[in-house]
Formats: sequence, structure tokens, C-alpha cells
Amino acid sequence: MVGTPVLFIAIPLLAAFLIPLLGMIWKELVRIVPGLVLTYLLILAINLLNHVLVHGPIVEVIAGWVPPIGINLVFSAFSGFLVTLMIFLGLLVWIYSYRFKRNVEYEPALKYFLMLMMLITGSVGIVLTGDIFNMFVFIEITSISAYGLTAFYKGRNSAEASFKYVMMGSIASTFLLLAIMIIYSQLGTLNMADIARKIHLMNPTLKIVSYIFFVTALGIEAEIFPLNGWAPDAYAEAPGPVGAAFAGIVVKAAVYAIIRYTYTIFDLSSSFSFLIIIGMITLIIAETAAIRQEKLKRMLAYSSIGQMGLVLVAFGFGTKEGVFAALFLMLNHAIIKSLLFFSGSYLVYNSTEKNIKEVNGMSKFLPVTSLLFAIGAFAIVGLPPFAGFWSKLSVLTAAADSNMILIMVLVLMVSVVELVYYLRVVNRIYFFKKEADTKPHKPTFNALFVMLVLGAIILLIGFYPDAVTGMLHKASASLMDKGQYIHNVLSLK
Amino acid sequence: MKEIKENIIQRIKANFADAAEKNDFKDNRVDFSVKKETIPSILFYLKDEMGFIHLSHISCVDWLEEGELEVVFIVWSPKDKIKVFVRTRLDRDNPVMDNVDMIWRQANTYEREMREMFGVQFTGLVAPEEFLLEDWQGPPPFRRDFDTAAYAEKTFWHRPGREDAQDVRETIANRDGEEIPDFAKKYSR
Amino acid sequence: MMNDKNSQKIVDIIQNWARKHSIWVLAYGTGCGAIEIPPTMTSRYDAERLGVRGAATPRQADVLLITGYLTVKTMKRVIRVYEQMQDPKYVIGFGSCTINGGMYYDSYNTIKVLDKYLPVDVYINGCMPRPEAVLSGFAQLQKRIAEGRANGAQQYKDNLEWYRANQKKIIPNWIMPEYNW
Amino acid sequence: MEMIHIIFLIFLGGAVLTYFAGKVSKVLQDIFFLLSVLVPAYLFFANVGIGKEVTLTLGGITLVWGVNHFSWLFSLIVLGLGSMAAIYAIGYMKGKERKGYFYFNFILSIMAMMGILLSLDLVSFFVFWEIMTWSSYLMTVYNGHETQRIGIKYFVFSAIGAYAMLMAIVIVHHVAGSFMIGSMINFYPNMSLSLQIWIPILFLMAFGVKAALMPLHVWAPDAYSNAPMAYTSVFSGALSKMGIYGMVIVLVTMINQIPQGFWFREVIAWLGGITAVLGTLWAIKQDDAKKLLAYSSVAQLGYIIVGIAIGTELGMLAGLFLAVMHALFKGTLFMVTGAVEKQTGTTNFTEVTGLIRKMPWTFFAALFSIIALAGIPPLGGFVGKWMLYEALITSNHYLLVIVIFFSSTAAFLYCYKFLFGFFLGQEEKEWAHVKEAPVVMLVPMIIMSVLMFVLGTFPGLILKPINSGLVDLGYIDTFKHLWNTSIIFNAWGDHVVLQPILYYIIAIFVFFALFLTWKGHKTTRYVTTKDISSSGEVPAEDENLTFSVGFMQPFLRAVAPAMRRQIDKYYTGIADGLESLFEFMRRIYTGNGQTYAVYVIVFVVVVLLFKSVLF
Amino acid sequence: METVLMDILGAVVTFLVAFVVGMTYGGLSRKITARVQNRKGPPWYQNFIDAFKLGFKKSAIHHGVMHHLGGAFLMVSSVMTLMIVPVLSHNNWFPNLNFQGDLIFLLYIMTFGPLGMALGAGQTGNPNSAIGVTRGLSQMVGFEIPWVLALVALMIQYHTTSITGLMAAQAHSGTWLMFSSPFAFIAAVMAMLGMFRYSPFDIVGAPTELASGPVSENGGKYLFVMMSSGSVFTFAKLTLYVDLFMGGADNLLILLVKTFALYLIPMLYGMTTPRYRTEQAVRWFWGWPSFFGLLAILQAVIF
Repeated sequence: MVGTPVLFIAIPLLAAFLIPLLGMIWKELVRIVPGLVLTYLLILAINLLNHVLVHGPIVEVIAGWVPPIGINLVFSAFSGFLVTLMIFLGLLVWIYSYRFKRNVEYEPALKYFLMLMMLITGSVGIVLTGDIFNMFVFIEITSISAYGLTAFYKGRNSAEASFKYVMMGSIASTFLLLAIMIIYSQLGTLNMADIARKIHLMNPTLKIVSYIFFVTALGIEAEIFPLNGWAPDAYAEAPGPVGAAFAGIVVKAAVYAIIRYTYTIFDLSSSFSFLIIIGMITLIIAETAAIRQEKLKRMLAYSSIGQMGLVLVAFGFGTKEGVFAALFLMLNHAIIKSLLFFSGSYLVYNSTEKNIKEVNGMSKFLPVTSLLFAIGAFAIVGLPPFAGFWSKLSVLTAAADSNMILIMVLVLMVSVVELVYYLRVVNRIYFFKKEADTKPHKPTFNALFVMLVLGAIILLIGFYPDAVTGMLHKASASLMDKGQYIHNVLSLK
Repeated sequence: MKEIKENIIQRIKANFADAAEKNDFKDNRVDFSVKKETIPSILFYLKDEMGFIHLSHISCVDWLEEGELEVVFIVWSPKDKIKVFVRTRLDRDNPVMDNVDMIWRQANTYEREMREMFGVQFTGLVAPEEFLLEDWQGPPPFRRDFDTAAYAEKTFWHRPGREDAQDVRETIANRDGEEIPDFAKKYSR
Repeated sequence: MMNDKNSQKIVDIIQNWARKHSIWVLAYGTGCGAIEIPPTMTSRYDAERLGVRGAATPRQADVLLITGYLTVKTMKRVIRVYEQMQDPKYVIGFGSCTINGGMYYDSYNTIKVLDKYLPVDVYINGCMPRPEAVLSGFAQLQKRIAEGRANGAQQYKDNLEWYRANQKKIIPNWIMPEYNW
Repeated sequence: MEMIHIIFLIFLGGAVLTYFAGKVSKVLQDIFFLLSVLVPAYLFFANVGIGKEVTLTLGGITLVWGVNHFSWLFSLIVLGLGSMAAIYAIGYMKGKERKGYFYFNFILSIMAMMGILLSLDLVSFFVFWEIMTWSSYLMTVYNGHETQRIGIKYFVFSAIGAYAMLMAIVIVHHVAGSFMIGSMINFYPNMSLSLQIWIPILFLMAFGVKAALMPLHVWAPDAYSNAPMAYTSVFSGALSKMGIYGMVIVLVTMINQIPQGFWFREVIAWLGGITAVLGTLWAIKQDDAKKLLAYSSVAQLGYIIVGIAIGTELGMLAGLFLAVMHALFKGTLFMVTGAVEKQTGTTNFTEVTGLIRKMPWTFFAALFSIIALAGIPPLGGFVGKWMLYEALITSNHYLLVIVIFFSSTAAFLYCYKFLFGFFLGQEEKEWAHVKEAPVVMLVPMIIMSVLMFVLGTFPGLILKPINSGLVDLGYIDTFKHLWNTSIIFNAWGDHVVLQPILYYIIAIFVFFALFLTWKGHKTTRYVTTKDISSSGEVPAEDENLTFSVGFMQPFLRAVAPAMRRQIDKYYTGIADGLESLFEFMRRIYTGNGQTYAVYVIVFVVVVLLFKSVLF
Repeated sequence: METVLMDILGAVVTFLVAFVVGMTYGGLSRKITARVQNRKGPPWYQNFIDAFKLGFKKSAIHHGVMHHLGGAFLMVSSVMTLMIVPVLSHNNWFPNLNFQGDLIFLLYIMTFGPLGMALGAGQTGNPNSAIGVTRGLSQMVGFEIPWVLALVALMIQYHTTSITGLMAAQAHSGTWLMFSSPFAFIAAVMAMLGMFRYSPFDIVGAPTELASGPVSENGGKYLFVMMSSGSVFTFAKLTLYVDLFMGGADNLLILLVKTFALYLIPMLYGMTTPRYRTEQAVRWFWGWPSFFGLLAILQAVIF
């Protein structure tokens, strides 16, 4: 035992509050400390994950109260995988934004890193917690730091985007609280495992209503259509690395929550088809909306939304293959979309409008960044031999195994649309003449390093998917095994 | 017919002060003389305002004795069935006037011919230098002071006995009981 | 005449016989004479029975038929056409304009004597010559071919400088390719 | 490490090395490029035995690569043409920018094609298929800005086809439980009828796109004409053959197994026929050599599809022989176009004329390929055409044979247009400086021309591997029954003996050529093309009398009704409609927070209202 | 060696016969045309005189090697056709390549020459030549359709693609194919009108409009070779028709009668019709002739 899950919450939270204090000692510490913390957490997460993959999930009780009364953290293969992924991305975001010039120009660096740490803490907490009210708290932590990060540039547009986010977020909180209230009034417990055990006792109508409220609330964070109005604006106005963090961390956590409710807590069999329906609608509308976007980050945001829809669809199959595909997609999406946000924000670095046409001809000035963006674009579309292909293949295989031919057709048609708009951007980068007024900005060394790492991972998974598939299989198995989860949590003494 | 002609004369005179009209022709002909500067505007007016949409011909007359060249534009109105002659006089030594092929495209051809045959220069005329007379070196051949026989004598060979066409002249001179007009006599020298 | 014939080799006789009976005419329709060619060729006078037949291009033609006055501008083309024809080739001057200028004797722009510029084998007199006269001209040409006396092409080649000088006198801008046979 | 793996590693490593070698030295880059195409080709033919299989497990999926006679035949096309085009590309790319990019994608597409041919399982087949698609796409947009739409059109069509195939693959995996091609084929008779029909349709969509079958061909003219010519010869000559390869497998192993297959084959054959006609007609209309050849490729692929779709032994032989010949002559023709483009800077017939005396060897290659393309004896194209007609007639496709005949007769028009446009006509002062193409570009063209000539008389040389490939697919051995080294038979026993024909043709030609040369050789003179009998006019030096604008107008007027409708326009209409739909979708996100709040409420209300339906 | 010599001799004899017959037919055509037009007309041997005269021309020009060899290409086509078509049936006089008598091969070798000559015409740089060539090729696309329809009808009816096979079928049944497959015969004859390029399908080399089109730069020996080729080709095509539709011929006299009877069709049709424009000609061929061709196929399939 090298560490306990509670460290994932305690340490970054502590670090977040210490950052302003440390900043008083030495300004540079503000930048360095989060990195150290995240590195430590990553090592910890990997160790724990290895342990969990072999020995089964770790359940930790906070403050000594045994479930169902107390709050507990569950580090299973499934949640452990997500936590590792999030922390890894968090680390990359940190490296990337270590010298990201913009975050010094607009605000002191400490606020940025503070909020980033809070964001990671909250997201990790969402994934780890075994208590629905605790989850609500973590969601609030995440949201609040996300609002702050959205408005980071302090411009008119940023403020507007942030305000939209705040508004939607408060709606989400309301619904979430409502749902929690319903469940608590019915079952008298807030522990997930306990709820899962007793859920059949609930009034069926109320059960459905509370599920709908949960999905609505989490759907706002998870960018489900039509609840995702905030997302394009927030992505477009937030700094580039923050966009990557949203796509890779926040949304993942929200999706995790939905999945946890659907798979573990509620026993609604039709909720799977509900997931497929909303996922499909989200996918189609987001991808078709993306094709006509004029701003690069907005386009990426829509693409991100669409991918989340696809993840939900894959989860909605309700089979092990489906979960495997969904997890694979989440992993790929986190990596690829981060790469796209990272490289994309350098491609339009100096522009005010962030229009797509400002990437014209950038390949001459930013060859490596352009290449990485192209790789990311090809990968997310699912072209072999890049990473995205394998996840797309597994999604389709899962769909075929569930006999959902129509879903396959729709997913593939949407893929064509996706292909078109990514190709347009790549073509602009490589084959168009540079706009006269754009000034290319060379990426800093650490940013380049991060992008290269991500690109290498994409290629690695593309050429050798076995690197991750074993882990994903175990993670999906752990999610599917509901009884084991309940048993693990409730058998604690 | 008469009213129409009167009407045309009225309108032209009202618009162009220097137009001197001559209305003693029969039938459907009206004749104006104008200054050369007025030519484009009067032609435009005739075409656009009065329905003389067809340019029948552009001709040139050499008034050797008066030292002038007269350029004649003949336009035709299919609606009124009237033709209008517009005349202008140019200095014979410096015959320059405005090109009008932007009004009628076919004017270009007439102008090229006149440039070659009479030496009238049209300012702004865009056309190849040579038209009918390739490799021409002499003076404009349609001017009355051009001696065609002398030129032919100088340029070409004659079959012996045909240099001066003496036999033709004699034949003409010896014709009996035949009215020979004066110009024919003059022509046969 | 007999002497001429004796001087021919047997091959020449055969060749000349073939040439004589197969006259492909390139009618250069200048002036008013062009109108006389259709009646000559069609049913009424039927020149084809003599082996006379129209040719479409100078490359295929044997006879260049110049049907009337030649202005300087046309002259240039006629020389060009003549030089493109292939040996053996003949020229028929048609009508008085080609002989002495005819009614254009004092025109500033027509040549008066064709044989100063091209080697004419046969002149056909008249203004205009009727088809009978044309046929007679062809018959005369056939006779000359058979006798081996229709050697205008050779004459042109031998006296090229003289012809060129005459041609260049009326055509100062000489931009034609070299005469190459 | 198996030899096949080594070959692929050389390809992959060579591609990367070549790309980066350009930073060091151009010559080194050229050498690396040549090596990484030629060495694997050599290794493949020298060291890889037919029937060998190697496996590799990746992502829980077993990838099996192996060679059989049939894929060996296509490997011959790919590697043969690929090597030729690679040598040619050295000359073609000299002095052009983005060399590394070109070489990288070139090697990658050759690798992908080889991968397709060697794949025995559907996943690696699909992976290589997609690699081939995007590497060729990157070549299509090589020329930059203007080609963006074209590239996207190509990629979208390819993607639609590829995704259809992916769907079929996934369904096959679901029902058959394995990704192996062999198990798919074995399982095929046990599938339900709807799957038996849909699986081939989905596969044929993918293959039809690459083989430019009629309603899916619209990308081809643009893509072929916009890629660099050195690549287009591979693109049109070999890459499109991947569609043919797939089609043959699908047709033979699946469609022939079911009774409904007859209609399948008829429909595909007719589509092929219509493709041939439309391709030919549009090729006649083009004024740009690249476009002309591109449309012509579409038409030629139509013949090949007809041959393989009718499915008799003779038809198969004809289709595959034509495929080989098409690789040869169309590869050469694109190389010729590239050479002309390199030397003059344009490929427009209305601009370039009279190069025959400037580029005689190029003209020689062009002449041979055109004769082969037109199917005129004694070159190889004739053998393929002959077998195709005989196959059609003996298998009772009477109307189809007329369609094909019309198309191949009309092909003379564009054949002539190509030769005339570049090489004949007046020699212009503007092109007086033009020199013959460099030797490195000439050599592949000449080699391929000679091959065409040899195959015209000894088609058995290539019919032998074709025959073994067909035997592999389950056809009977047709040696001495339908073909011999230089005799070709039809199913009724009529035959053409090619050798005496060649000797007669040579004898007659030589006799009259000598006669023309010897007779009057002293007084026969060469004159320039300015010295023509054009009404006695002397064309000025800068005056171009060549007839090149509106070249085939009378014929086009005659066939105008058939060309009034363009399939392309329908697709454009669909695309425009979709764009406006997308614009509407974009407007769902109004950017207004209140709207979004309303969306949330509406969502909740709707879901709650319909909860009894949903849950 | 002996057989090779005999082969060569046979080929030369066949060629000479074809040359003489073709030239004579050309002369007769001129004569008959003249008589129809109420003229005396040239003698029947006028074409020989013309040909010899062209051969005797002293000088010649060419515009390049393709132009120079254009005639040779043309000759390959016509002589190969002649070699393949069986001149006389049941006869070992002119066997040549008769065993090769495959119709589809024949169709293609027949296009070899026009294309080769078209290249020569193209190299002259004379716009008229190129225009003529495009017209000729377009017209060829026109008449090939009914022609191929007729041939396909014959092939599928008798299950053979060789000329000798079709001749054998006629000998076997005792009926000429022009009676047993009348529609095919009609279609083929209508196609023949285009093949001979007499009026109304003579726009290819319209003398006054195009200055004789493809041959406008050819004179002297070049024109001589082309004329000879045309004569040989005429004979070969007529013989082919006789073989296909009239049961072949046992001796030269019958062959001459039959071929001349066939030859009269395009000749007389041409005298009475004015010229078509190219697209009109092409559409004409795709109208009634193709309809008859389709009827022929229908007949062949049904019966």
C-alpha cells in the first residue's frame, strides 16, 4: 500500500490553498508547486492503479464513519483509470501552461494555478467519491473554478461566456440538489452503494424523475444537447490549456457521474436506450454545427461535445464491449483533444478573432505544431494508423454486437462530417497562403514537449493499442460488476 | 413625310447650333453640314434619341479646288424610313477627325478604308495599319491629285505597246455617231 | 516538234503522257474569270473528260490557273501558292488582265504582265475567255506537256533571282519562306 | 522477423528517413527514396514465397498477412509501376518544393497498397485501405490552395466508401466472430439473405469508389488531374486497381455463391459500361491533358469492371489483363503529361503544340501507350479488348458489347486529341526552347512502352500469373483452352494467332516506309509547319494556326443530350443542401444565455412528459 | 523457306489484284457519276493515270516523320484487312492470313490506318487537316455502331466470330446471310455508306470547305500511297461484305460481279444526296441504321 485515495483530494486541495502563501515566499513557487504535487499524484495514481488492477478495488472511509453513514472513496479499476488519466492531463496542462505567456499578462499566475488545482481536485473527487452529496460538493468545486478559468481573460466575451456558464451551472446545481433530495426522502441514505442496494424500494415514478434530474444536472456539465449551451462559448473564450482541461478533465468527470448513476445506482433498464438517444442527438447536432464554425476553438468545442455524445452512445450499449469502447474513446478523446487544443491555441495565438482562416499557411512557420495538429485531426477522425481508429472500431464492433445497425450508420455518417471540417482546417494550415496580418508565435519549449508527448502517445496507441487495452478491459469489467461494487463498499467495517 | 423631315430638322437645329441644313432633296433625304467637332455628338444624338440606328455608309469627297476633304456619314432610320446625311469638312493638308466606331462597330471598316485611300486620320482608331493596299508606298490613291497612270508606269511593267493605251484612246476618239460625255473625254485624255 | 520528241527518253514519254492526261487544277479565283471555271468543269463542257480536275490544295495541284487581274495583295498569295506546288507544275494565265493588264492597264494596284513574276506556260486570251477557250488552253498545255516543253517550273528555278527581284519590287516586305526546290 | 514484416519496416522507415534526409542533402533524399521503393520490391519478388503467411496480434485482433497468386499478380502491378514511377519521380520532382512530403506519401501509398494486397484479415485490410486513402489524399492536395475542394471531395467519397466497408467488416465480425477474410468467405453461405446482399453492397461501395464506378466516380477526374503527375501514374495505374482487386474478391467469393448474384453482376457490369461511356465522352470534351487522362482512366476502369463483373473465365482474364495494361499505358501517359508539364509548364492543349521534334522519345512513349489504349493491334491493349468483346459476346451480353464498343471507338477521339494536342500541330516559337525530358524520366516510359509492345504479341507472359491467380480464386485452369503464349481463344474456339500478325504488320509497314523514303529521296524535303497551304497566307512567326480550341465540337454536338446532365452537379446540390442544414444547426446555438436556459427547461419538461415512453 | 516465299508471293498477288480492282472501281465510279450528270466523263482508267502522275511527281515535301510515314500506317491497315479477308472461298489462291479472319480483330486493324494517318495529318500543322481528322473520327464513331450491331447479330446467330466460320455457315445452309439476316444486312450496308465516305458523308475531305481535309498537305508520292491504299481498302471492304452477306465467291469473276453490285450502292446513293454536316451524319447513323442493327440482334436472339 503506497498511498490512499484520500490523498488525491487532500493534497491538491491543500496545495491550492497553500499556493497564495507560497507565492509570498517566492513567486516562482506558485508555478512550481502544482507541478510537484501533480507529479506526486501521478506516481501515486499509477501505483494505485497497478495495485488495483491486480488486487481489486480499494475503498477508503473518511473520518472513520463506515458506509452507509460515512463518506467513502472508491478507487476501483474504473475510477482509478479515470483518475490517472485526469491527473496525467492535469500534469500536461501544467507543463504546457508553465510559461504560457497569457496567463501572466491578464492575472497573477497564482490565481490560474490555484483554480487549476481546484479544478483537478473537484474532478478527481467526483470520480472517487462514493456519496452523492459529496459528489455534489465536488461538482460545485469544479464548477466554480471552471467559471473562474473561463473568465480568465477578463474580456467582455470571457465574462459573457463565464456568466452563461454560471447560469447553466446554477441550474445544474438546482436539479442535482432536487434529485438528491428526492432520493434522500425516499431512501434515507446518500451512499451510492447503499442507494444501489435499496433502489428497488423507491417509488418508480420518483425514481425516474430523480434519474432525469440527475441526468439533466450532470448533462449540463457533460455537454449533452440541449444542455450544453455554455460549452462552445466557454471553450472559445477560456485559455487554450483550460479548454484542454475542460475537455479532458471536467467533462470526463461529469460523464463518469452519469455512468455511475446509470450503471450502478439506478436499475432502470431503459436508461441505456435513453443514453443512446441523447448521445446520438448530441453527436449529430454538435458535429453538424461544428462544420460551419468560423472560430477554431469553437469548432474544437463542438467536436468535443460530439465526442462526448459518442461516448454516451457507447456507454448506452450496456455491454462490456460498449463500456470498453466508451473508455477507449474517453482516453483517446482526452489525449487527442488536448493535443488539438494545445496546438490549436498556438496556431491562432496572436489573433484576436481566433478565426479559422488565421491558421492559413501556418505550416511554414510552425512546422511541428502544424504537424501535431494534423496528426491530432487525423486521429480524432479515426483514420488509421492513429489512436482514434481503434476506439472507433471498438465502438462499431460494440454496436454491431448489440445489433444496432442504425447507430452504426449514423455514427459513420457523422464521422464523414467530422472528417470534412477537420480536413478543411488541415488544408488551411498546409496549403493556403498566410493571411497578411497574422503573426505566428513559436511555441515555448515546455509546450512543444507536451504536444510531442501527446503526439507520441497517439502514435503509440495507434501502432500498439495493446498498451492500453488490457487496462481498459479490466476497468470496464469493474464498472459492469455492480454487485461487487456494493459488496466492496458496504462490507467495510 | 414632310412633317417628319421638318421635325428632324427642328430637333437637330435646336440641339446643334452649327448644323446647316439643306432640305431640297426629294423623298426621304435630309442633309446637314456640321463642324467636325460636332460629329460624334450629332451621331450619338441621331442614334440614341432619334432612332437612326443604322449607319449606311461613310464616304469621302475630295474638294481639291477648295483644299478640303468632305466626310459624309449616311445614317438610316428604319422606323421613319428617312436617311440623314451628315457632312463635315476637313483641311486637306491635315485631315484629322474623331473616330466614331464606338457608335457603330462597322464604322471601323469604313474608317480604315478612308485612312488608306484618302489619308484621313481618325484619332483613336484601333486597327491594323494595312487594309487593302499591302506594302503601299505612294500617296493616298483616291485623292484627285494622285496620277494613277504615272504611278502604274513607275511601278509595273507594261506589255510593249500597251504603255499609254494609245489604241484604246484612238478607238474612243474615232467612234462615230456616239455621244461621248465630257467626263469620258477628259478621262481618256 | 519532232526533234523535241526525239530528245525525250521513253520514261519521259510515259511520264508526260500520264501528266498530260491528269491535270489537277488549282483555280486561283481572282477577278471575274473565276465564274468561267464552273461551266468548264460541269456537264456542258466537262473538262474532266480531258483528265482535268479540280485540286483542293497547292500540294496536290499540277496547274495554277490565274483567272484574272492580280492586285499586289493577291500577287503575294499567288506567288506563295505557286511555290508550294510540287514539281512538275504549270501556270495558265487566264484573260487579258494577266497578259497586259487589260482594262486595268493604268490601275495603281494591279500587275500588268504576269510572266514577269511567274513562269506562265499558257496564256488564254479574252475578256473573259469562254469555256471553249479555256478547254483549248488546256489542250495547248497538254500538247506542250507531251512535247516536254512545259518546263516553266524549271525556268522559274533557274531564273529565280530575276523573278525574285521583280516580285520584290512590288512587294517590299518580303516575309516568305525560302523557295526550296 | 519475417520477410514480410521487414518489407513493411523498410517502407515505413524509408518513408521517415527520406522525409528527414531532405534536411541534409537532396541527393541523399533521392537515393533514400529510390532505395525504399526498390529494395522492398526486390525483396518481395525474390524472397517472399507464394502461400506464406505471417501473423501479428494487435489490440486483441490477430492480423494475418500472406501472399497468394492473386495478390501476387496485383503486387506485380503495384511494385512494378511503383518502381517505374519512383525512378520517374526523381526526375519529375527535381527542383520542386515539398519533395520530402511527396516522397513520404509516395512510399506510404505503395506500402499501403502492398498492405492491402497482403492482408488476409479485414482489420489490417481496412487500416491499409485508410492509409492509402489519406496518403493519396495528401498527394491530391499537393498543389495547394485551389485543390482543397477537390481533395475534400476525394476524401469524402473515399471515407463514405471506407466507412461502408468498415460497417460491413464490423457486421461480419459480429456474425462470423472473426476478422479473417477466409472465415468471412466460409461463413458467407450461412448468413441471412439480407446480410448476403448487404455485405457485398457495402464492400462494393468502398471498392467502387476507388475503382471510380459510375455514380461514385465524380472525385476521380479532379483528383487524378491535380496530384503530381509522377504520383498520378501510380494513382490511376495502381491505386485504382485496389478497387478492382477488392471487387474481384467480393464478386468471386461472395456474389457468385448466391442466386441473386446474377443481378448483382448485371448491374455492376452495366454500371461499368455506363462509366466507360460517360468517362469517354467527358474525356473528349477536356482541353487539359491531365483532365482528359483522368476521365479516360475512369472509362478504362469501366472496361475492367465490365470484364470482371460478367465473371466468365474469359471475362476475368480480359478484365485483369486490361488492368495490367491500364497500369502500363495510363502510367506511361501520365508520365508523358508530367514530362510535358515539366518542360513547358502547362498541360493545356490550347497552349502547347508541336513538341514532336522537341521531345521525340516522349512522343514515342505517348504513341505506344495511345495505341495500346485505343486497343489497336499489335500492342497489348488489343488483346485485352479482344478478350473483353469475346467474353461479352459469348456470355450473351449483346447490348453491353455495343455500349463498350461505342465507348472504345469514341476513345479514338480523345486518343487523337492527346497526341495532337501536345506533339502535333504547328511548332511554335513559344516552345522553341523546349528540350527532351531528362533521361531518368524517359527510361521508365520507354521500358513500359516496350513492355506494352511485347505483351501485345506475347500476352501469355502476363496471362500466366493472371491464370494462376484465378485458379487460386476457384476458376478452372484456362491454359491452352483460352490462351497460349501468343494465341488467344474465345469460348467458341475462335482464336487470334498474334505472331504472324505482328510479322505481317512489320513487313507491310517497313515496305511502305522504305518505299516512301526511297522514292524521290533527293527531292523530298522537310518543310516547317509554318509552310502550309493555308490559302496562300504566310503565317507570322507568332501566329498559331493549330486547331486546338473546340477540338471535337461536331461530335460533342451530336452527343450533347447525353452530356447535358452531370452527376457531379447532383452531388454539389446535395452538398449545398447539407451546408445549409449545417448552417441551421449552427444557429441552434444562439449564443444567448436565456435561450440555453430555456433549452434546459424544455429538455426537462419534454423528458418528464415522455418519461412513460422513454422509460 | 518455300512456304514463306509462297506466302509473300500470294500476298503480293492479292495486293496487286486489289490495287487494280480498286483503282478500276474508282475510275468506273467517276465515269458513272459523269454519265449520271449527263457528262462524258473521264475514261475508266483515269484513276490509274492520276495515280501514276502522282507517283511521277518530281518533288515532295513532308512536315516531319509522322507525316512522312502516315501513308505507311494507312497501308498497314488496308493491306492487313486485305490479308485477313478471304478473297475467294474454296480456293487456295490467296490464303494469306485468312485463318485469322476474326471480325473483332478486323474491326480494330481497320482503325489502325486512319489513326496513323491522322497523326501524319496532325503533324502538318495545317488546321484543315486536323479539322478533317476530327470529323472523320467522329463519323467513324457514328457508323461503327450499326456496323458492330450487324456483326454482333451475325456472331451470336452462328456462334462464331470468324469470317470463315460465317462463310461456312452460309455454305452449309445454302442461303446468303443477306437473306437469312436481312436486318443485319441493311444495317451493315447503311454503315457502309459512311465507310466509303461518298456523299452525303464526305464532309471529312470536303475539297472546297476543308481543302480536302486530312490529305491537304500531301502531294506526289504521299498522295499516291494514300490513293493506292484507298483502292486496296475499297476492294477489301467490298470483299468482306461479299464474304459476310453474299456467301463469298468461288472465282474472281463472281467476286467482281458481287463486289461491283455492292459498290453501286454507296456510289449511287451519293450521287443523289447532298452533304451532311458531321453531327447530322453521326445522328443519322444512330437513327435508322442502328434501329435495323437492333432488329438484327433481336432476330438473332429470338430465332
